[in-house]
Amino acid sequence: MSSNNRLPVVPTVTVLAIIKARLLGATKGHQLLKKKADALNIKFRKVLAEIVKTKTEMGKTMKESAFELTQAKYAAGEHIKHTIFDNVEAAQVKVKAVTENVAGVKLPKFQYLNDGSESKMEMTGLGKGGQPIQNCRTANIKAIQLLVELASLQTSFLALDEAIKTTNRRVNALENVVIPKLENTITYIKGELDELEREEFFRLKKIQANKERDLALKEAEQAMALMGDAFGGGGSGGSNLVDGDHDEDQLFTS
Amino acid sequence: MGITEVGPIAFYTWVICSISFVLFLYGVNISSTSDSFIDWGYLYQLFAFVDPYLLSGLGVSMAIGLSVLGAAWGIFITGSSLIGAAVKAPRITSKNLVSVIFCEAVAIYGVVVAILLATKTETVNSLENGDYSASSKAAGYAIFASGATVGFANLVCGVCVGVVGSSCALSDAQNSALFVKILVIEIFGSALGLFGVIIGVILSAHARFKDE
Amino acid sequence: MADPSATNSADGLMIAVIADEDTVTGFLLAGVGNVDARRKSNFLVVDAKTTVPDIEAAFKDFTTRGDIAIILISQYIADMIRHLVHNYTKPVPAILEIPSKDHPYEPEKDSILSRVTHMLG
Amino acid sequence: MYGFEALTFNAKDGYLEALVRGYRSGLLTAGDYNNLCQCDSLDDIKLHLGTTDYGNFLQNEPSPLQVSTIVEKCTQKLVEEFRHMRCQASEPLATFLDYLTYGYMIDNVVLIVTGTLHERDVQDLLQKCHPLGMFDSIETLAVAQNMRELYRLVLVDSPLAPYFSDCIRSEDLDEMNIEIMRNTLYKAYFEDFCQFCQKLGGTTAEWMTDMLTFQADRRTINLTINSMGTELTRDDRKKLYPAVGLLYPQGQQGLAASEDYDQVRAVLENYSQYQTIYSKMGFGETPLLDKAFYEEEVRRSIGSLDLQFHYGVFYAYLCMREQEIRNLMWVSECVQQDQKARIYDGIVYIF
Repeated sequence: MSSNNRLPVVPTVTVLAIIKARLLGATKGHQLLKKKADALNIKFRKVLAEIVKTKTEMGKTMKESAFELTQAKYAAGEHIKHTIFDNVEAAQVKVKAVTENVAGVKLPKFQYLNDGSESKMEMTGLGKGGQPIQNCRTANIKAIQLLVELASLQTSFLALDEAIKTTNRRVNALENVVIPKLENTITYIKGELDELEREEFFRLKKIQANKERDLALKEAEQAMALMGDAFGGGGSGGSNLVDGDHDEDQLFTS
Repeated sequence: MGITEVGPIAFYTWVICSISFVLFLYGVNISSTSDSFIDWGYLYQLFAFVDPYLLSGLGVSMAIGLSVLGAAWGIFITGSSLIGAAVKAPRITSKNLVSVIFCEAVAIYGVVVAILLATKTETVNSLENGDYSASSKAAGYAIFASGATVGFANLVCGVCVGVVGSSCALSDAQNSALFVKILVIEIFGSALGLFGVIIGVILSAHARFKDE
Repeated sequence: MADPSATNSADGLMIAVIADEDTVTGFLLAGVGNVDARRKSNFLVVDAKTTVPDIEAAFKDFTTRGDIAIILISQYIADMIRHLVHNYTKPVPAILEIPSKDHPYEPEKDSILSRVTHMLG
Repeated sequence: MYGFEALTFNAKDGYLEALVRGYRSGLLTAGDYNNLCQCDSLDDIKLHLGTTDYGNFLQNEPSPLQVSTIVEKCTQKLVEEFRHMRCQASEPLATFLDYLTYGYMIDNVVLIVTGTLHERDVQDLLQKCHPLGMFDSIETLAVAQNMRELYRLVLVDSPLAPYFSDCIRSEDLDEMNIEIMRNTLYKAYFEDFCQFCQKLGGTTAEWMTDMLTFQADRRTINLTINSMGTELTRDDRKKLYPAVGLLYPQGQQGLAASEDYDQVRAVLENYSQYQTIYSKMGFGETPLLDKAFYEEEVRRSIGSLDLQFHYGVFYAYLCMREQEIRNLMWVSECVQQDQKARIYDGIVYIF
């Protein structure tokens, strides 16, 4: 399993250092993203609460403005709507798109704009029902302002939603994939390095033992030779170094 | 309210009445001389030689003619309103036929009186000087006056019943409780014609063309 | 997320309306309406004679025009073209479902609000 | 001279007078309105209207009923009744009835003219026109490209031609604000109608003068109040006042100079007839006069029914029927928008 969830690296000390640095970066990033997600979430919650509030308010405002229209129609007659339709020329009410920055996320916001130009609508209903018509107009402008606000909120909501999703994906990716992977890699590298160390130790031990044995043998031979010289010349005892005992190869691995 | 607002008919009636009144006064003031504006002596001769039969005939025709005119006038005033009102309230037609019948009654008065008068009418021969006997002249005038009385009484009575009947139809269509109340008014209006008839009958009662 | 067309943003973007006659009348009275030289308007009156393809066409037109920032659409009309509204994800122009006077506002149906309530739990 | 009318009126107009009174009895009563106010949905209203004079006029409508459909159907009923009467009418009642439609005609012409300036589709425009204000050549109104041509080709044949020629110069036609044009035409129409009624004489003249005086004054007051704070100057405002009515000319001088409600009120206080109107105007606040005016109009209309043998009933009937349509619209809208609390605010009881 560990082989699956780790980076394919050669377990060396250098690599270990690199991975460790990456892990550090990932943790830091994770923390930061967590913070960003929190900030966005706070904003998001605020936007949500406001959307719910504004939406209910919108229901009320729209109802009011619809009723104002009823009053206008009551006073000025049903035909007034045709007059209104025919008086449409250029929009006076517009919106401006601006952006707001929340934790590095650009949120589009709309601003209500009224170019204030003298409108033909002002004269509508001059002879009959002018007042309710103007009331209706004011009510509808109010409704529009509210709707623009709501549109901003809604767009913010969508943008925030997207941003939060991305951020959360990143946080989760860091938390659940990258960091475990790095950690696994570190553990793996550490394990491998330990193994190597242990092998080396064992080998050193072995060499030492061999060396000690050889030394002992050599000493014994020397003692024998000394004794042979002393006891009969050493013609036969003059052992040849070359065809002496088999000298084992010394193995230096690694 | 200027004089033009009164309406042309009223205006002309007023003019004609005032002119004839002035002429009448003028005639009365200087009646003694023969070259007066109105020569009353000559006028007497003119009327004295009129055949009583002509007068009675005129009386009969006025009795029936004016009564029928009044009745017809009343019926069309009532009738047009009745028909219009009955479009939305068909229930009123049978009840409001009473108004039409009242108008019709006016014509019947006229017919009755006319028959009465016609049966009295006889031909008389004139005297030698072209004059007629006093009694036949009186009978002629009586029948003429009787006819005129009945005729004019029935004319206005018919119009009156017609106008009230029209209102009656309109009110009944709106509120059926009003019918009886307005009917009472209509009955009063209708009685007017009867007054004329009574007087007419009394007037002609003693008319005798020939001295017995 | 950027402005769809830089040229128009200076003097503002328009608000488009797809709604029943009375609602549109109200908004026109407020001065939302715009009819340009080519007789193209930024509102659509939906009555008994308006067909769903008409609404769809207008919706698509408004979403792609570039000089419109907000589209107000009556909720019952949004229901007619729900598939389009649901699949629409761009933030600008923003789609806003509004109540109409004879169709009381139903928050459950609103694409956005259903998500909102879902998130608030 | 009332008597002479009683003698001759019915010869031509008796049937129609009775007929219009019959139509009048079909108007909804306070009881009907009370029942309508209890309705919870438009279908309830439809059901209830079925029991009244309206009958089954909504029967064939598809179920999601619209307020505009109700209003349209009611208007259609009014138009049918009116047309029926117009067809039966002989002179001078026919002309009188025509005069009643000129107001709608002005609205229609103005509608088509604006529509033409904005290059709308003619058929669409014609559908929006009030059916009472139709005249034969109205469809050709749209062929004209500019106002001068419009006048020369079409309006000259319509009954409105004198109003146009008298008060609007052709060079004005192009740049004139459409609302000002509408009100100028209305002014000419009022004056002409008043003259016509005077000419008819009798009860008709008496009652109609009274009513038209009120209507003209209402228009004057409305113009004053509605033009406050707009670009309309005092002189322009004064030009739009009809030269008839109780307020003419003394009161109009005062109103032309008025800049707020208190001044209007001060002017009106000199006219005790309008006490009901100005007592509704609070000091310093925006009054809603329309209902007060409607109530007064209905009150005067009912007065016409007390007299017989005059044409005023036709005008009164039109006013009352219009008010009834407004009432129905109000009730339906209130029911539909669930504004039951305000339902009684808009109803003007006729009977």
